[in-house]
Amino acid sequence: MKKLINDPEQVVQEMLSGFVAAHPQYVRQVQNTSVIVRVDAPVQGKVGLVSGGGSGHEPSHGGFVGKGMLDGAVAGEVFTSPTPDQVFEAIKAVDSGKGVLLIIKNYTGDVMNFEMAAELAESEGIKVAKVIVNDDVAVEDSTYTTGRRGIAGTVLVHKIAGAMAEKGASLEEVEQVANKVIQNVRSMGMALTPCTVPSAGKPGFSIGENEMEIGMGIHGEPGIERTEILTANEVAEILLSKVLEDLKLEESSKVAVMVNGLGSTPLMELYIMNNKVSQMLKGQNIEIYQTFVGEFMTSIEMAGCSISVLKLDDELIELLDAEANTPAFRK
Amino acid sequence: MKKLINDPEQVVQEMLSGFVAAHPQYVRQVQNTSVIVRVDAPVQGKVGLVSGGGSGHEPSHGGFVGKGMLDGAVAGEVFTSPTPDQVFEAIKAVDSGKGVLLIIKNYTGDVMNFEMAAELAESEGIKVAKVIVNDDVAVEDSTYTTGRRGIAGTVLVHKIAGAMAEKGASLEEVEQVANKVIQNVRSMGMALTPCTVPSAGKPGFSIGENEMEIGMGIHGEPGIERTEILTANEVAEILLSKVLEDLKLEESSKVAVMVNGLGSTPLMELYIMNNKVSQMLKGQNIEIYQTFVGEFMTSIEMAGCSISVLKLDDELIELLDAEANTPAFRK
Amino acid sequence: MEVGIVEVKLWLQKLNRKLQQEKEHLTDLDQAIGDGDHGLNMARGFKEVSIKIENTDYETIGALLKDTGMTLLTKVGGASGPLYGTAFLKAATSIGDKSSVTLTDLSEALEAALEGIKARGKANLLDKTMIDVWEPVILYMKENRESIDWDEVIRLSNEKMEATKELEARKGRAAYLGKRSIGHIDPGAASSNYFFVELADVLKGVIKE
Amino acid sequence: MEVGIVEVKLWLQKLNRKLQQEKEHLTDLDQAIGDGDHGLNMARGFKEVSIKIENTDYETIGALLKDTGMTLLTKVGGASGPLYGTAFLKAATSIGDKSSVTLTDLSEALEAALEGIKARGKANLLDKTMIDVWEPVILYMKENRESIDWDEVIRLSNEKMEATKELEARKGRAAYLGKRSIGHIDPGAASSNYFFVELADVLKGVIKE
Ligand SMILES: Nc1ncnc2c1ncn2[C@@H]1O[C@H](COP(=O)(O)OP(=O)(O)O)[C@@H](O)[C@H]1O
Ligand SMILES: Nc1ncnc2c1ncn2[C@@H]1O[C@H](COP(=O)(O)OP(=O)(O)O)[C@@H](O)[C@H]1O
Ligand SMILES: [Mg+2]
Ligand SMILES: [Mg+2]
Ligand SMILES: [Mg+2]
Ligand SMILES: [Mg+2]
Repeated sequence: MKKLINDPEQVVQEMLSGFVAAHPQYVRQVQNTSVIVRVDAPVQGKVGLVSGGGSGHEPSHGGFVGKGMLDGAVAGEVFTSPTPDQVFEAIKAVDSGKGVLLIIKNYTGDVMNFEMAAELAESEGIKVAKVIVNDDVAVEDSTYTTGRRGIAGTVLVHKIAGAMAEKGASLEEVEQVANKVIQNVRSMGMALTPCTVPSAGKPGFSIGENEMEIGMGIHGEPGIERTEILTANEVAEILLSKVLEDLKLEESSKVAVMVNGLGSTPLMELYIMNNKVSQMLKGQNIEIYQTFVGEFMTSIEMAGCSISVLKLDDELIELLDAEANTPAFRK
Repeated sequence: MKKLINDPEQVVQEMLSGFVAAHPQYVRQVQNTSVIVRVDAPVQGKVGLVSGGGSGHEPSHGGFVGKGMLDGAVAGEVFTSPTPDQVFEAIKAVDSGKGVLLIIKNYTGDVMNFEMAAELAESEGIKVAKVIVNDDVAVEDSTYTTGRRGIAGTVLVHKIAGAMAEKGASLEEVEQVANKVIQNVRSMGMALTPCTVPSAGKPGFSIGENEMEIGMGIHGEPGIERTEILTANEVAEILLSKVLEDLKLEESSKVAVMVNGLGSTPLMELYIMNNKVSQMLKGQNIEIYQTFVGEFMTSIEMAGCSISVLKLDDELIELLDAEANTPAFRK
Repeated sequence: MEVGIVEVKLWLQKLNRKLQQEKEHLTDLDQAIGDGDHGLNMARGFKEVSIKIENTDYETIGALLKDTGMTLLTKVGGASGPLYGTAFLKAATSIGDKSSVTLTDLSEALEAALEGIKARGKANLLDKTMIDVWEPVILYMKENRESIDWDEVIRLSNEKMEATKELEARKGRAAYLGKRSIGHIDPGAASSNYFFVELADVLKGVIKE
Repeated sequence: MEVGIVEVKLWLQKLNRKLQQEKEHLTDLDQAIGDGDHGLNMARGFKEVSIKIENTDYETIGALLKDTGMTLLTKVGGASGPLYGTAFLKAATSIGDKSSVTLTDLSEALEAALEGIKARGKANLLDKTMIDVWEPVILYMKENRESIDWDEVIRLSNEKMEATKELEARKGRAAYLGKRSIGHIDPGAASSNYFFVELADVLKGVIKE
């Protein structure tokens, strides 16, 4: 395991300290927690937004704390959802009395821990709503199972719900627009290499020298298919087709596109992917309103990427365009 | 070689197309060149700033084209400095009559190709000045040799000279402040793994499973020392000490800090590095005015990082704080 | 026979030791069909439990189990944290301020724990989760109350854990794998097996006395 | 004897073939003490030269060498692009609109090329660069003008290339290595060796005729 760390057990706390030291103009850490909040939290007259999950997805989620996006982010151990008490600390730190929206990715652990925190908060009289992001079309959506996973599309939920909250909207309105994003965003990822959880000390799975995994989850959960190495164009085609199939866009729909790197895929390759993605969308007469290329929701040092498409309407466009000022996302 | 590419010979052109497709609000590509310019270039009444170098350092340099930073960026083949005709195209595309500053990293190839372009431009009556960035303290500075390399500190030259140009300063003034940054910025890097130039198809060098290279250059040029794997704290201490030794700061100096990832080092680890860096600076009574953590000057998918420190004065602070709006850097 | 605070503590300490020993095994199971942290999660949580209960004198079993539950809830995270945490909290409430319990009390407490797990996780038998060990073992205990054969508990628990191998996961992270989850033991079923085996082991001793 | 456009073209085509063949070898040399692209750079540049000159009829050697220089300048990049580019451009100017040249003309053109390399790169003999091949070879040619022994050129060029192995680099990317550059042949010296060996090979044939 080749990592720039000190002690596998301390990576989350040291990361949070280094993060707050780097961005004191944006964020502070709630004492004795693994909670990052806006430096001016709780913001009066504003619904608070709390997201979070296991660490290892940086800049998610702390990187999106700031004006126009999140009020608080809770960091669990690497790839392990945070505990209810930590989420509860975040809720308390960001609630200005207008209520708090929890943005949860659809993993059993995340859902249960955030739900328990919501119960704790409600029992103390804090209004809490929650939305569950499940954008990953690599997994079948079914009511009999856990359903689809939440991946990079979550960042667009942060952005748009954050803009809505910043406008002074009510908890119900913020929840509603967050759900609208969730209904209109789809993603799918793939991986070329595995990643290593520091305290595990070895890769979470293995992929042959000439293989890639299509549909890979952001914790290294296996995907749909193990294939030989394909070209960037072929990969883009597989991922985007599956996303579009599920999204069912009409011609001349407007969309936002996110090409997200999983940790060790160079920007160069993400732009090569975007080259094909943008060509395909143009070919289908879909208008690309905005494109995001970079690392937003990573899997430690996994090589690979995901593609997300969000169908826009006028309301979503206005909120997407609104100011955001966070360590990892500025508009 | 596991890469999301189509054809090793086409990576630069496909990357540029994907880049322009992603950021049409910021940049355009000069037709039939590998030159990226501001969408509104040439900006009237403003000195033009051109930087560039081999590709593989993304987001450098195209990512920094936009308001408050560069007017143009020239992309060479991977790790190979661009040719004079391409640099000349960039100069022509950004010159508004007020002259053009070339920001060159101190590599023989870059210096010669940019110099030849400057000669071409001057012969056509365009005023050109050039500055040479040589912030890498891993290499000894000597007039008998090539001297120090230019690495991540270059991004701070872009930022500050860009802000100066945006204010309407003359070519001489922009050149002067760029040189001031160069005189006050020092960097040093290290690597855990090598990287693979796509058309070479194999790693540029090898590092044992239990080794790291201190002082690594951004093209995989060897550094000062091959050591066993050290902790993040030890690495931060080695890099920062060497940087500070060379920079000779007085107590209560103000500095900007950049912790730069080389391509596959997760943000988590960069923040763990920054944790130690900020502790050390605070311990020495040095005021951290601003910290940048992320990927600014990469080496394809190399694992590792560099640390840069820029000594600030009031002028540099004002320029550092000025607005910048580019695909990879916003303020 | 009655089970006292000493025995419950002994059980929890033995369970902790087992989980520390089997950390890598559980993580390997989770790497196959999950995200490879179940061993780390359980080991982290029970290490904290062990420290906590070692340094505290308890007057009631309820208080001991409540501390255990709260520690797991706040230190584990993931799916297993809320599930095991809830289980211990429900058991604590069921037992209340008794300082020793009958096997009937214990069996009822475990039933309450299972109800808690099911309410929290909304999974059912044969979804390939820890429930596939819990439910049959608790059914056996319920039906045999004062005449529980602890060796049978161990056998049953092991068998049910092994049986998760053939199931297709419908809940938890392994569900993303669909049919590809078949052929692997569920990691939560494996940790639950240690839970019951260590319990049986301690209670076998008590009964003999 | 005179050297015409056909021979110069033949030389450039042979040099191109050699560089394509040795692409990996040059890249390996550059990986040891540079950034591992010298073979790629030279192969890319001379492939373009080969295509360009194959499809163009030249009336003068000056025009042929100018096209070669411009192609290298605009297709190679790195350190070697401006250096080889400048070399061919200077040689082109030196020869001007002659359609065939004497060995004296040729030797003077190569001297001009070397001057161009030195002016552009500001390196000197023993800095461990291509100059360590160019300078001694051109000195030999200058001193022997009409009686050049082409086998001696080949021998000398090879010897001087090999000799760069023992030098510590002071210019170019290898200079960053300091003493660690010792023990490796300079990649630019190696490509320059092909330059002279292929030239000698062609001219040996011409002379025999
Ligand atoms: N809904 C559920 N109900 C009951 N048990 C569950 C449920 N979801 C997951 N589990 C159990 O949790 C185990 C995984 O725990 P762990 O790896 O610690 O959490 P995570 O899946 O969040 O990484 C699974 O093996 C399974 O037995
Ligand atoms: N200043 C210089 N003068 C003469 N030759 C030089 C100089 N700098 C570098 N070279 C030559 O260029 C070669 C490297 O070329 P190449 O690898 O193509 O460029 P780069 O170093 O930019 O990657 C070196 O081996 C050396 O022979
Ligand atoms: Mg987990
Ligand atoms: Mg090069
Ligand atoms: Mg798990
Ligand atoms: Mg080179």
